[in-house]
Amino acid sequence: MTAQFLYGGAGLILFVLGLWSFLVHAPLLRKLIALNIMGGGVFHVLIAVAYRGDGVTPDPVPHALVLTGIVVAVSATALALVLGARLQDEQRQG
Amino acid sequence: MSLDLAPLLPGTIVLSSLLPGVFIFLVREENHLLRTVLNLFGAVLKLVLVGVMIWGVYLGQVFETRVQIAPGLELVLHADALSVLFVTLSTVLWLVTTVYAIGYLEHSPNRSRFFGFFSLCVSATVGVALAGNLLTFVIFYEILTLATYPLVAHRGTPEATRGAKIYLAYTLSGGLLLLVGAVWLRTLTGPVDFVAGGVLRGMPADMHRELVAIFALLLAGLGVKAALVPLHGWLPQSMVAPAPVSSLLHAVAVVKAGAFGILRVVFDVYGVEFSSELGLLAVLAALASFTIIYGSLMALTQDGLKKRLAYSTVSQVSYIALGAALLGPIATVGGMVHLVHQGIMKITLFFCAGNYAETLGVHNVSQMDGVGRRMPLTTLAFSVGALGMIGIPPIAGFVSKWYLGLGGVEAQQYWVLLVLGASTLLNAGYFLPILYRAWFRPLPNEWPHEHHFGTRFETMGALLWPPVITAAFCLVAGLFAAAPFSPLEWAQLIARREYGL
Amino acid sequence: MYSNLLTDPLVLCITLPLLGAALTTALPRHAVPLGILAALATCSAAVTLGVDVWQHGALRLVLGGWEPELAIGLRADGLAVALALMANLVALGISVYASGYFRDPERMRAFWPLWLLLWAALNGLFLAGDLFNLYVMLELLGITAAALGALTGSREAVSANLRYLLVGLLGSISYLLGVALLYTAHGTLDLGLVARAIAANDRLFAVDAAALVLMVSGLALKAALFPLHFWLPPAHANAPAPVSAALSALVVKASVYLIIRLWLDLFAPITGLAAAMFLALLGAAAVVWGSWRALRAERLKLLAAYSTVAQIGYLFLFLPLLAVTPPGPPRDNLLAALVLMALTHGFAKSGFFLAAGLVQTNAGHDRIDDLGGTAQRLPATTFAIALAGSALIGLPPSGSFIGKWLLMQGAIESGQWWWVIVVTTGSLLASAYVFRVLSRAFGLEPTPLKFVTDARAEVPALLLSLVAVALLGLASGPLWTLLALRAGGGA
Amino acid sequence: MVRHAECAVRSAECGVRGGGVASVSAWLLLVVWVWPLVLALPASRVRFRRDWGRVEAPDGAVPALGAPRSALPWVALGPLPALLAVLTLPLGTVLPMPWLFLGTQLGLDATARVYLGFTAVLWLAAGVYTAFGERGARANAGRFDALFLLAMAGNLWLIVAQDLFSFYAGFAMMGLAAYGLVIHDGSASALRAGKVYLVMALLGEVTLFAGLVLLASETGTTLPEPGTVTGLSGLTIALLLLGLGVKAGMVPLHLWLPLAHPAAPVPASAVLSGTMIKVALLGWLKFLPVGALALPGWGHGLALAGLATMTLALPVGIVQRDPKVILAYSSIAKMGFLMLLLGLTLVQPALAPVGVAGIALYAAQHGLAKGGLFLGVGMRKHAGAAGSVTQALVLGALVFFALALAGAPFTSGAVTKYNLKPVLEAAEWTWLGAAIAAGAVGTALLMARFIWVVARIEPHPDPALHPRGEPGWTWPLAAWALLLVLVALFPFAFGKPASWLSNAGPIGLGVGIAAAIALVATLQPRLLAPFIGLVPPGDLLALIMPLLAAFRQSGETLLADLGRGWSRLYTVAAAAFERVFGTPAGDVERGLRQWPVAGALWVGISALLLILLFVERPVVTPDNATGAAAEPLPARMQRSSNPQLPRLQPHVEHRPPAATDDPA
Repeated sequence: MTAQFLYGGAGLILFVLGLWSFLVHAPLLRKLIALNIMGGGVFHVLIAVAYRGDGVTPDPVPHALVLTGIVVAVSATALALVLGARLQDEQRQG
Repeated sequence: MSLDLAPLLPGTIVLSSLLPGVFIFLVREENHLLRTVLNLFGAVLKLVLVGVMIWGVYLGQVFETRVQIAPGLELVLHADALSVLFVTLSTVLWLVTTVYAIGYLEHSPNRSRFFGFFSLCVSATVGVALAGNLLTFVIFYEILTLATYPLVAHRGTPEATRGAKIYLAYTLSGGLLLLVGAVWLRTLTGPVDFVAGGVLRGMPADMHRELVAIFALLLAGLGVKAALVPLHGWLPQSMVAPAPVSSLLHAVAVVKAGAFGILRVVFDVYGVEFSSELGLLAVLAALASFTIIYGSLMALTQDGLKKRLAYSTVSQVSYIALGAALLGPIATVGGMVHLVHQGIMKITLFFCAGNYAETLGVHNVSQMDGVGRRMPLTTLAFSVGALGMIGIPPIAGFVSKWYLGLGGVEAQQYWVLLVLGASTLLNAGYFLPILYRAWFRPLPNEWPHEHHFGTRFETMGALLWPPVITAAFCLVAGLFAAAPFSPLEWAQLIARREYGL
Repeated sequence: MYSNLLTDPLVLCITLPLLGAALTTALPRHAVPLGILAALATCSAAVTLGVDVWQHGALRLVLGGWEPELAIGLRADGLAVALALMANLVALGISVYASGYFRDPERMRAFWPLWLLLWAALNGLFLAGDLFNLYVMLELLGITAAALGALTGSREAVSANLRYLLVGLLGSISYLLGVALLYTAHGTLDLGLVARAIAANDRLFAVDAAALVLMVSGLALKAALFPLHFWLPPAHANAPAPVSAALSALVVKASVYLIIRLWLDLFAPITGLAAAMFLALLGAAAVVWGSWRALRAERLKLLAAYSTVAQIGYLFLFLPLLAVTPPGPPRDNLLAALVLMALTHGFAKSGFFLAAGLVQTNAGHDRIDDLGGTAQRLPATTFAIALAGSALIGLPPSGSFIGKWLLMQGAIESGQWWWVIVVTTGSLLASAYVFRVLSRAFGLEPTPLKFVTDARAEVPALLLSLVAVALLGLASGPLWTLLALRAGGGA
Repeated sequence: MVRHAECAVRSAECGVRGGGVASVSAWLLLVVWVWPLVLALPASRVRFRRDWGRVEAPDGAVPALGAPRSALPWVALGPLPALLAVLTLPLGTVLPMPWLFLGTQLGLDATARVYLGFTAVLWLAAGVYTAFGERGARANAGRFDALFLLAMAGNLWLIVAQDLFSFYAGFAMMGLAAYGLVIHDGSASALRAGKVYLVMALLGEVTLFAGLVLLASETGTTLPEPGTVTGLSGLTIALLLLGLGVKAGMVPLHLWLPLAHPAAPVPASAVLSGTMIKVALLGWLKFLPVGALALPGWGHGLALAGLATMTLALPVGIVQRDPKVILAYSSIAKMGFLMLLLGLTLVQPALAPVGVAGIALYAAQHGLAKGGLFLGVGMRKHAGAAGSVTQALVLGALVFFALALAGAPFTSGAVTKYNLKPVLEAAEWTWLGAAIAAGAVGTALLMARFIWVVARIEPHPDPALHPRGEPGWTWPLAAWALLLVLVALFPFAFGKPASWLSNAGPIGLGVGIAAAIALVATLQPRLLAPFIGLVPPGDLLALIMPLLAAFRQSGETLLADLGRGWSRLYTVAAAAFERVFGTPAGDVERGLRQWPVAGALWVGISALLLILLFVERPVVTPDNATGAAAEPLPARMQRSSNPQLPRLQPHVEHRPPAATDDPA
């Protein structure tokens, strides 16, 4: 039980730290990493929720959510990187 | 008129100008004939339909178009005696104005746009006239604002756009106040239709303060269009519009819609006796009287002919409000009948002003020396209109003035006579010098910008006959005021129904 | 069961655009006809769905045969159908417009898949029945929207849409955390079940409240509620016209829809007047500030973008009124007015943006002060702007007139008269900015004898504006019936 | 009040009800005033159809008015139906026309018949003079003729009117058209006279309007006659007296009269002085309860006003230079006398039969004589060369008219005054007889002064005015002779023989004094010279004008100041507007887009939202809910907040049966 709380609490802390970093640091890459850390925090929480006790099969739903969430996060990060790269190209040219 | 068609008639009357208007937008600019045909078709059709409706209403038949736009919100077009008065006025004058406008805008650009909005404008006016509840009234009132804006801005000059902006700023703000008032009233009463004698009499006393505030909102909203001082600022500014638009603003549609709204609110929403109990009439009367005097004083100082006429409108339209503000059927008759009389007189004056401008390039009073010799028929019409405005019998204006005065006395408000007297003198003060110049001063060597139309008359026929016809209306409305179906008789019919006599 | 699922309009609304997106990706040369085909198909599916719901009442569908606690659920009640219908009609208009808009084949090929994906996400969002599904759709929507917005490739567009993307991600993550908390507390994601659980468990108030705040503030970021609207004007103003239309009219609206759903459906037991009042205050600030900025905007599309900020603000004004109005006709009126204003804004703003795009393509710029001649040359477009503008102001007979009427009525009835001042101020400012544009059409520029006519571009703009002005204003009665269809049971 | 109200909204039913049966001949009463109206169109000689584009006279534009000569003497034809009506229509003819105007009733009673008679004759004479006497001499003849006919129509209309609307309409029409006659010359003095006339006439009309409104309200009828107007309030009577007093030249409302009558062309002066000012009396006879009610206060007031009018007008008139000004003052004095008589009649209703008839006849004879005198001045100036037989005859006739006006024995003046003796004798004022005698002496002196002045006029006929052997002055002289004959026959038609010799004393005295003064004037012209022109025409006006000018000046200054203040205010406002909207908007949201700022706002909003949720954790209390419903608001919906939270009931429903029916 405490492990579950620890895990979930760590997730929340990750979320807050990521948020802080996202807001404070200007470079795009740092922002993206921060966003991913926030996402990781949320996933931690979900994984913690899935825990139903030792030996009991964990709740599959949060797992599914986390998997989907990772996919979404990856694609979003990719798009952000593309846009950032284009912006940087233009800045170099201009 | 079979009963089945009765519910359709009011709606059809609105559509009879709306649909041609929509088609006119699509007419190619150079297709003069098609546009004219559409214009006149709409105008004549509407006239015929209104004729049918007059007869029906006179016989006590009910014409009502009811469309639910949302639960509890109904679009009601209802023909009662008061609405018929206004509908007839705008329909008849619209026909005349259309003819005039066709002549006036002979060679100007953007005619399809102009006539499209022109038709929309009249449709909205008729909608205002036929509105059977406040919601419907507000809707058409706002559409009227929108449809008129392009007409005021039509010339496209910086002054025109400026005038149009000022017009819009005033009327839209007023419209919002009206809207708030209407909504507020609805929260107190629920959906109610206009009913002769008013609907608010039974409201409990603890709500009277709210009702007074609502009245203030409604009056402020309507007062903008009715050009009650200090809400009149837009009217002299929108003088930049072409003459037919000025006629529309001053006689057919806009100003009238405001005044008509005041009549509706006082008589058919609050009820005149209830308004009096709430002390609203005294305020309205004071406002109207002040406007009458102020407008005339301002008119005295104007050299621009149309500006002078505009301030004259400010003054004269408040006669209508004054009639509504005096408790008693006689003053009511005076106010109602002035709705028509002011319309026909002022439209005559504006037509004439347009003729002077188009034919001779005369825009200012100081340039009008001798115009009576150069343009006798126009000036004759102008003289009839001006003398009518002063209140010289037997022209229509006197009839209004008589009933207002008599109504004031019957309501024990003797000061009304003072106001009327002062207004008469001031009207004479700004109209008679014009007539003097026109008829008694010698011709100038050259007109500012003379234009020959190659006709046997002083100007183009489409410009000449409309003012002559409306001037004849002024005379006929006065001379045969006591005859059946005269505006006066109709106003008396309304007053009888309002007061249940 | 499968054939049933495949032909179910509820499913088709989402699968058809997805299919279209796949096809246009696979056959980029035929992107336009395929895209139009997909658009038509999707739209007809949405209309079929609408008819279905109208006839049979609210629908619900569970995919994959799972228990409701677990499954991916779709549901269509009156509110969802109303918004989905609007979104699909607007999207169809945008599709027709877009088919002629992109001259660059590269952009055109990129546009269609992304656009159809966005469409699918939109429909998914309106029709999703569970919280996680909503999250996925929300993310998909945010990503495709940002990608579409950056389609012009200009610096401003890319940087603005990158910001938009980041904002969207932040909002989604916040939302997801809220979902996680809810699942922690109640062990289900189904909207209906969660709602019941929240109503039943007073003990879990703290978690619920935290989840509500995370979800709503995340969505508020995406919905550009003042002062979180900072990203919207540059992003919407720099996107290609059809995309701007979709972003302003639909994408933002989707987030608002979700907020309304959560606030009124899910969290109704724990939301109080104070919180609603707070959101409404932000909305009021949005109305005034957005309108003011629109008035001061120098470019037509920037004006439209700020106008969106203001229009979104109106929707939040309803929350405190709904909070104090007991169920019954007055509440139905308020709800209908809320939806009506959202719908009207959807139609009007898309019409406005499409027309503005046409102006921009013809004039080569969209600086308002220099548009005189263009307005003369494009009478139909100017007319569309005028119609859309009067709907934005809330002039009769537009739908927003009825909406504002009912809003003010509700405000006065519930004693919160101050919203009336906000509404009137907003309307006045709106008329000022709309007529600032329209007055350009009456300048002295010579009227050309030949007008530019481009039916493919003009007709959608005109029709969308016309719907906003005439149809929604004069025949909004069915909306009440539709919104009443949440208790099910059919007609 | 209710009855009046109903009447006013049902005028067709209870306004004018046929007082008598209208015969076909009664329609003549309509023709009486419509005919001159109709004639005004051809008389104006306006050509509406012309080719404005091409035909331009070499010396500039050809005026549309008064260019060609008219084929017929339209102005002279105007009064013919009126004459016919006087001669043929029986007394008491009534023509009710409830559909016309606000309910018209035309009729012919005794007073109206007398008025119609002398008015028509005088208009005829003046019309003939206009049509023939100065043909071609006048520029803008068409305009003059049209206005002349309009004024004529108004005058005749108000005489045959029995309802107050028609009276007022005729009154206004006459008054306004007369303005055009007064300023016809276009000279500076005429314009000034016209301005004074117009302002005062309008003031009078407005006052009369107010009086008539009150009258209609207080009596409930629009057909006033002495029997029905007994319930008038003091205000109404005062307004009626003042309103018509302007027209009657009641001191001090007479200011316009000595200016306007001389300024107008001769025929216009004749009708102005001869008929138009008399309508005031007609109005009073219609609107005041003469004979029905004793009004001692008002009667004495009116009588005193009349006396004051006489007292002022006679001496001021004597010192004038212009014969027409002298005649104008004589008219004022005579109106004063008539006011005195009317006032006395008002005091004693029993005298009404004698008084009313006497006043009407006196008005008639004065109108004819005064018209003759005015026309005579014109004849004296233009008809024939100096020393010709015509001029001698003219001078002789003028002396006769002057004697008649002064009331010498065997003249109409003496006879009509004799008829009114009972009224004067019944007065309470013992000194009245002496005052009347003094007035008679004064009148004689005034007439003597007139003859003195007119005899010295140098006739200057302009042969160029009568080319191509036109009738010239034959017709005008003939018309004038008709007047002369009528005045001469008057005493024998309307007077008892006993009256023929009356009034000899004062006249004799007056003639004697006049002769003495004439002697002095001939021998020692300088002795009397300072008196001539001592008082300018319009007397009191000279005192009032500076006041008005000062008032106007200060008003203009005030307005200018206001205007300046306003424009300054406007400039400031415009500058502020320009400051805001003239500068580019800029991008004020740049700061907002900084991530730390935006993030902080977001976090802050979230936190606040959370706090608010916790602060107001809803508690359902039935008290509140019922409290709201119990608020007594009968007609409105419940409006206070209800904390019982509403919700959209989440509803879970599986696919409707239709889906499952479908075989998979």
